[in-house]
Amino acid sequence: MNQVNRLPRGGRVDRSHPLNFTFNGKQYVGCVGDTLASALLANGVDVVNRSFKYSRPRGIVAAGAEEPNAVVQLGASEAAQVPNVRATQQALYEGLTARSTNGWPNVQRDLMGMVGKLGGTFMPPGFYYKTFMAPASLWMTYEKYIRKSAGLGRSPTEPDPDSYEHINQHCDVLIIGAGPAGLAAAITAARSGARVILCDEQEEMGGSLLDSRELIDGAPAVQWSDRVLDELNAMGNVTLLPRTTANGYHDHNFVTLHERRTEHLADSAPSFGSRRQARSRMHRIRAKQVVLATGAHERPLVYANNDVPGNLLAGAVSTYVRRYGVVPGQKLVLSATNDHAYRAALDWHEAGREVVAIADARANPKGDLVDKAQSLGIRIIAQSAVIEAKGADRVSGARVAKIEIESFKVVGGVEELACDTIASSGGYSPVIHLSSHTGTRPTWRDDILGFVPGEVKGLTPAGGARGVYPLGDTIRDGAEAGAQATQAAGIDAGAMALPQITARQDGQACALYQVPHLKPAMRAPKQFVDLQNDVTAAGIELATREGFESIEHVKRYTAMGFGTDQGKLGNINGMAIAARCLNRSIPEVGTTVFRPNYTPVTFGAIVGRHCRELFDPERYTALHQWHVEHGAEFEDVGQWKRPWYFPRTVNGKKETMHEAVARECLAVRERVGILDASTLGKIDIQGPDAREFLGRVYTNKWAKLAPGRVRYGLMCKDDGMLMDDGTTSCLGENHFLMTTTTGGAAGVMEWLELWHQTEWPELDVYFTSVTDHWATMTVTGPDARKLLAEVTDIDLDKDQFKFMDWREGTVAGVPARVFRISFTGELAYEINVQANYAMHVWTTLFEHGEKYDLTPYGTETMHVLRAEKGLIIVGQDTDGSVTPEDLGMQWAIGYDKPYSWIGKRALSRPDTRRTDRKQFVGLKPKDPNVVLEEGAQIVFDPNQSIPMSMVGHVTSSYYSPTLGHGFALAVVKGGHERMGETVYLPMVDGKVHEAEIVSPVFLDPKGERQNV
Amino acid sequence: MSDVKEFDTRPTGSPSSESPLAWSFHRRGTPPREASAGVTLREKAFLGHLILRGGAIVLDEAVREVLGITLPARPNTLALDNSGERSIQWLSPDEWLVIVPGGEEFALEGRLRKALGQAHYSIVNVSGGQTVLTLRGEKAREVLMKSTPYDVHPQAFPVGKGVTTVFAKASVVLRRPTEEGWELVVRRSFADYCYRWLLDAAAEYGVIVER
Amino acid sequence: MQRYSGFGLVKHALSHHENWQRQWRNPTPKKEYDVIIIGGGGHGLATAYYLAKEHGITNVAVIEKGWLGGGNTARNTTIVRSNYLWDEAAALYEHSMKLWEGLSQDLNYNVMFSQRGVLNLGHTLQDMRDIQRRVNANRLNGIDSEVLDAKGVQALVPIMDCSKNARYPVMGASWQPRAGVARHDAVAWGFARGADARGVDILQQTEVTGFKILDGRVVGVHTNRGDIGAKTVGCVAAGNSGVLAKMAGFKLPLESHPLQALVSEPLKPILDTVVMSNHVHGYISQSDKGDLVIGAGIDGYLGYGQRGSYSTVEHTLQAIVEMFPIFSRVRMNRQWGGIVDTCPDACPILSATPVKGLFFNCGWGTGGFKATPGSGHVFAATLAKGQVHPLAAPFSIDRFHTGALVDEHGAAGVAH
Amino acid sequence: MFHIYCPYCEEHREEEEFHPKGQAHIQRPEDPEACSDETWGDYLFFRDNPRGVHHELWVHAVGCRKFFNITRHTVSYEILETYKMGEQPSVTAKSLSEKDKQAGVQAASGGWQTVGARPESDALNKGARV
Repeated sequence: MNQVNRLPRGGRVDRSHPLNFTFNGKQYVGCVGDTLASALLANGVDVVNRSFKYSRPRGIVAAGAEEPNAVVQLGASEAAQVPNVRATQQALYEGLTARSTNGWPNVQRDLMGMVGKLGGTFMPPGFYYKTFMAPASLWMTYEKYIRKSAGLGRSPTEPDPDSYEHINQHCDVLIIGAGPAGLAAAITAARSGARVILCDEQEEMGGSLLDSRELIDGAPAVQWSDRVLDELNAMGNVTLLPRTTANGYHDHNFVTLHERRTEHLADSAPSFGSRRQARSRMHRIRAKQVVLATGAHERPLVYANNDVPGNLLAGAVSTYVRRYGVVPGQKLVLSATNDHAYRAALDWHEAGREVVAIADARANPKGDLVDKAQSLGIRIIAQSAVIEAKGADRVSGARVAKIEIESFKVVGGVEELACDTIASSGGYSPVIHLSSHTGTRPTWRDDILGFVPGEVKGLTPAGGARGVYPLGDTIRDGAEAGAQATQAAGIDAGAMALPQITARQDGQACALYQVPHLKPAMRAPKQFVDLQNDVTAAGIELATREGFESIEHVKRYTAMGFGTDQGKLGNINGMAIAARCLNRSIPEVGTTVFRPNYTPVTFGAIVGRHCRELFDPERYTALHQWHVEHGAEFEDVGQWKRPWYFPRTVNGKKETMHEAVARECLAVRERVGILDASTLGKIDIQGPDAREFLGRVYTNKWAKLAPGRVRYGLMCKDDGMLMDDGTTSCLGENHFLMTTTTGGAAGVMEWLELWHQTEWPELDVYFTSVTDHWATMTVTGPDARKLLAEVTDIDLDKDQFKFMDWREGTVAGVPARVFRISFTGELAYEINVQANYAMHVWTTLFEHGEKYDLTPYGTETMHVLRAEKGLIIVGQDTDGSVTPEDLGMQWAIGYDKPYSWIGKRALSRPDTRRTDRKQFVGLKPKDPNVVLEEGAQIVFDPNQSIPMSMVGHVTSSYYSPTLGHGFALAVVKGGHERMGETVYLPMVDGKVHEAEIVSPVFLDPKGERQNV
Repeated sequence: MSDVKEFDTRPTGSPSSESPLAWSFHRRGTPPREASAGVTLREKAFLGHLILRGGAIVLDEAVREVLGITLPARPNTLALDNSGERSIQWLSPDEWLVIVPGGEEFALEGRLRKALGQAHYSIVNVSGGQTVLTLRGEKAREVLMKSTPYDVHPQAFPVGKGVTTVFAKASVVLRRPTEEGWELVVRRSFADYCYRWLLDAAAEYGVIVER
Repeated sequence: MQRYSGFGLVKHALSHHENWQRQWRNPTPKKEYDVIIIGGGGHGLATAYYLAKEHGITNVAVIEKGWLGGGNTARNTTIVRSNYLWDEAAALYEHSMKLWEGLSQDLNYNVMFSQRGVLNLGHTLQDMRDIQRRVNANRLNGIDSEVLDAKGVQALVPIMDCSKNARYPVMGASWQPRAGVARHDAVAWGFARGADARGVDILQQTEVTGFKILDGRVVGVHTNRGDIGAKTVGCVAAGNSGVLAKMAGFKLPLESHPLQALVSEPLKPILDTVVMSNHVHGYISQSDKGDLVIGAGIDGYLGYGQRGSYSTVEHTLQAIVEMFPIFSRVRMNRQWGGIVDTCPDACPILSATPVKGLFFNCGWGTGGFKATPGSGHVFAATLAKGQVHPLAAPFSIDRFHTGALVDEHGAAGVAH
Repeated sequence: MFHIYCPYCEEHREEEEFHPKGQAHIQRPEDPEACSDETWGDYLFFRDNPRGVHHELWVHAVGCRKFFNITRHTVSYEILETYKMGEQPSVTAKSLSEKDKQAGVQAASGGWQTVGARPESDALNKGARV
């Protein structure tokens, strides 16, 4: 085993199960229980990446979600690529393949690094706002090169082989974080019988207990956590979710948890036969109460060259040694402001490696851990700090000096200590990201030198997340929070018997963020605040000097906190530096605002199952199978799949749409065609006031429509604009069947309910959607009656069953309502049967229809046929700015109805009274072979210069095989008074079409064909 | 209420009929049968579905008289007759869904109308417009959790409950008539989508589709 | 004003960047100004800049309750385009587009206006009709705009799924090559620096608490830093316009809604153009830093909380992955929300009000960022002359009483 | 993501089941033909838009399909009450605390109702121009 930094024993890794992995093309071995980061450190890999702006070599700094540098490209195959994976959070698995995201030609020998070295000095924050402006024409060229250096990892270029899913969960208490506070909260809540969910972002639950030096009930702390977890695991009311990050805290205690179900196993989710697993799962949690037990992140100190590989967080050092059995170096210098950080030196020492010195910023450090270090003979240099790291690809030394925090000065001589590792700790920041997602501002506390969560309804912070750090206090705080949350969820909770913990005596920490250097920040070697975005202390100082005084401005000007780590390490340090520069306190400079996500989440996980063929429902009619089997091309209308046209294959050649539509049109005009019209919305309306209600929602009159009759109606909004149209049939004196447009069905149904429930509750009427119950087929054409007569018992005599009548009877032995209405201008029967029998009726019609050459047609032909008759399609010929009067449909407006129906009043506003409104007309192109472009704009004067004065546009345009020429429907300013005038349509190819304004009814203006 | 046109949409003969899932079965078939599937799915096709609208007090009397079931007046509840074949489900304060064995619905509508007389109400036959899917098995609840934001935990969703809620991007009536099984009342045009969704969501547990 | 240039950058590097000057002052409010502009976002600062530059009115205060450019200017998806349907809107946005094209040089501040083109996709036959209608109108209005078919779209964006397998296959698109994106913060900062240099006082952390109105005429404002007088007051407060109108005693036809956006982690360049789809509802571009910048929809409820519903984010990413299946494994870094003031006709209000001397510029909905220079330019002229600029005339509040809406919703179609 | 109590279903449901429908308590002018263009325009388009306490109309679209009212804080998004059609809110401008008033919390004053004339949220989305 070539793991130079792996200890022979200790930690929670399994050395008997080695795992092979590849990093930057080189093979390495780690073991089960490793993260990619711990395995890289075990193998002595120092440089894991190059920085974004200056291309400086970077190593691993942290051991968790706060890691800014070790961001890698994961995946062995192209489709399995994942960009920007944090090595500290990626479990090692056999065959794992990763690369650095930056570095050319490679991360060790990086040519861009030269740019950083030479150009770095010309690239202060905001430099691009100050240059690349001349000449203006070159900006896009400059930008091309700027973009070349963009980004960390790369997107895969092949579709994702994996699937993802959501799962909705409800619970009484959600506990976020399974460290000491979270475990105590969970066990307290769980024992009460509450529905509990406990989640933790790490591979293993236990949090800080996993690398703790302390004893609980006289045994190593981790044994306590194992015990608690065993108990929780056995309880039916508890859901444990390891590898699950709470990413977003939304209103009313809605929390999203991202569970990485397979990312620790392989590049792609394994499947067992046909049983596929989702790669990850998004838990959408509605919790009555939330306990926030997310702990705290350690802050590094900001000193010169603090980005050279070998600079680590003190706590990370402890984690690597104690949890992973890895010592990431030989000789350590620790720079600290607090006692807790001393653990790093003690752990290092106990691992058998040399602790060169501890530079403690406090004048007089004391406490149990300090004593312990002293007793081990570790050199402690008080009132001092590491002011600069030496080394290029790895730390080679630390410059330590006596400093004065108040005056922000180096006050003593500089001692250079040879070492390969510098650990630093500037204190701890509670992890309050989630609590601020809902907009609650955190509060600064001077005593703990950190922000704690503001008050959020339904959320109880506990332990480190609210600045409670000593282990015993943390467990007590967690237990109390658990009990409090359980009570608040309405369940009685007992108190938990607290374990025995010997309280450790810690000295008071001191407030140090940026470490002073011999030179002022602007001239000192770079002191990094945000490692991922290469933001330095000098950069922040410059921003404040240029007038960026709020922390929001500083962040935006320097890009601090905008990386994939969202400033978990750097933000507080940055604020402290800005505060010092502006001579203000930290809370005066601003507060930190966090947004979801806590850590980045795969798009796929957020999308879940709602992709590919489940992206959006496909709605089918009862006849869909027939359409598919008869070669239909489909059109998307809302969510419906409607047959668009039915191309035939003649002599091995498939018809074009144009050919198919011409054939279908002529079939209807000359013989008989059939359309599946099932998608039209249908609403059953019953009640003594049904008629009155119709009179109020439609523009036209309904008072006298007799049972057995059908009428066409227009529906407006109260602004007078057309919103829907359709026919409504009187089934009985108090019983109507309304039809709506396909896309308008749900909207109209809600519209009727809205008015009934909010404005006219006194009207006795009920609405029920029957869209899906009835299948509708339109048989239309001169032979329609003959065909239908063969299969129905209804008397089709033209005087008995007139145009705009409906009758009931059977069709093909199936009870049917038949409506004699026409959207084609031909004799037409709309047959409604219960959808379960639709296929039988349809195929029976075809059996009988063969002799009439019964032709199925789709929406395209329907559009041509109705347009020849000047019949509108709402949404195509209208657009929400068209009134019934604009359409010339005054015949369908009941001006003298007693009730001021919806839309009426609006028709008398100044703008709706204008006579030059755009009005609905027909257009006949002067050249009969021209089919105008739908959407073509219309002008009166083709010779004007641009911008032209446009007077309308083409709404529908087709070639009519019946008329033998192209024709169009359009809206034209004052069009109703301009019949016979010529208008012009200037097209993109420079052609200007001429057309004559005509009536929109091109065929059979007297309606004789449909009345036969 | 009078002056309403009653109409039996079920033929007296026996022409072929197709349930809302016919196309799905035709296109995709059913998954291969597995020994130990976590979920079993079945369509209860061709039942009689009626939507009743009106005041609870008015309807209750008629429903009890005609069906022998007390109208569930409490929100989100479901009442069944002793055989379990006939049910009434609360949909809204003035709306209920009655499901009966196929073929009973028209006669039932007539009897209800007779019992209701001149009161203001509406009865609408929607039998062709929806279908019932049943979901059983130890993983049925997890499949539902993947599909609906409604809380399907037994504490929150006891037997006898039924709700209209979101199912993926469709809406369904989700109900729990018995301890073991769940029912989804699905609109015809969305049935294929719901079927595909269920198969996909249940894939990791293994799924049996009973025909 | 310290001039910025590449040469200057080198010079400053030699002095360790210690001699850069403030980009704007932090002045104490005067008792009286000629013009007060309420709202220190992009539009307000642009108004102040053009007042000073074009009209010589420099005794101007911009009053901002937070930090300049901290509202929607800092929260949008930075898309700039002018391919609007209706003549009135197109004229206004094209006016803005022309100003964008020289803005970095005019301000001596690189706002990184990147004309990488915008695609508006069509997925249905009606989408394509609407696209043709809009493109034809654009063309005759002198706006660069063309219709592409699915092949043309695929050629521009090879990584998009333009196949028939999509749930709503791409049928084509409109394409405006001059459209693009800009660096949003820089726009506010550039205008602020330019205005400040010409004498405008930018008063940050100053909140207007009321209006001083005498005989129906505005004479000043109350603020948390004392009363400030002015005979002309322009309100450019986006989502907070309704709040201010209420203080002045009238209502506006506005609703303030949450509008969300999100970004991925930074990626190596993969998407060169801006892609927008109204039908599957998502839009996306890639920033110069490498983030995929993605716009989500408006939430239907009122919200001043700068956040919206998670389901909106879900739907947006579904749309993005539907269009770009290869982004499934890319990760979302951050989401946030702005407050957009929406008008019933999806067009802005640039108008006089019932109070003399008090003008409102608001209601930009989701279209505000792209209009920034044009809106400021036109509003500055309005405030300078005391009467509404011709390009702004169609956008008066009166239209909601006469019915003369400029209905940009209309272009979307409502039914089939 | 709101958790909304439906006063008809008598339980909390997820936001996905509901649609917001604009400001509540607005009545259509009683005699539209007699009212001025200004009054009609106010009714169609002008809204309170308060930063603070708002009364709004929602529909339980995927549920009981009933319309009902919510009193909600438009900054904190806290739902203060829900009540049926025809009922009056208990949390109003009058019931605001002094502290709230000083903090500039506004309350909807009622006025014209928006029955439908206001573009619905999806229309807003459709036309979203960014």
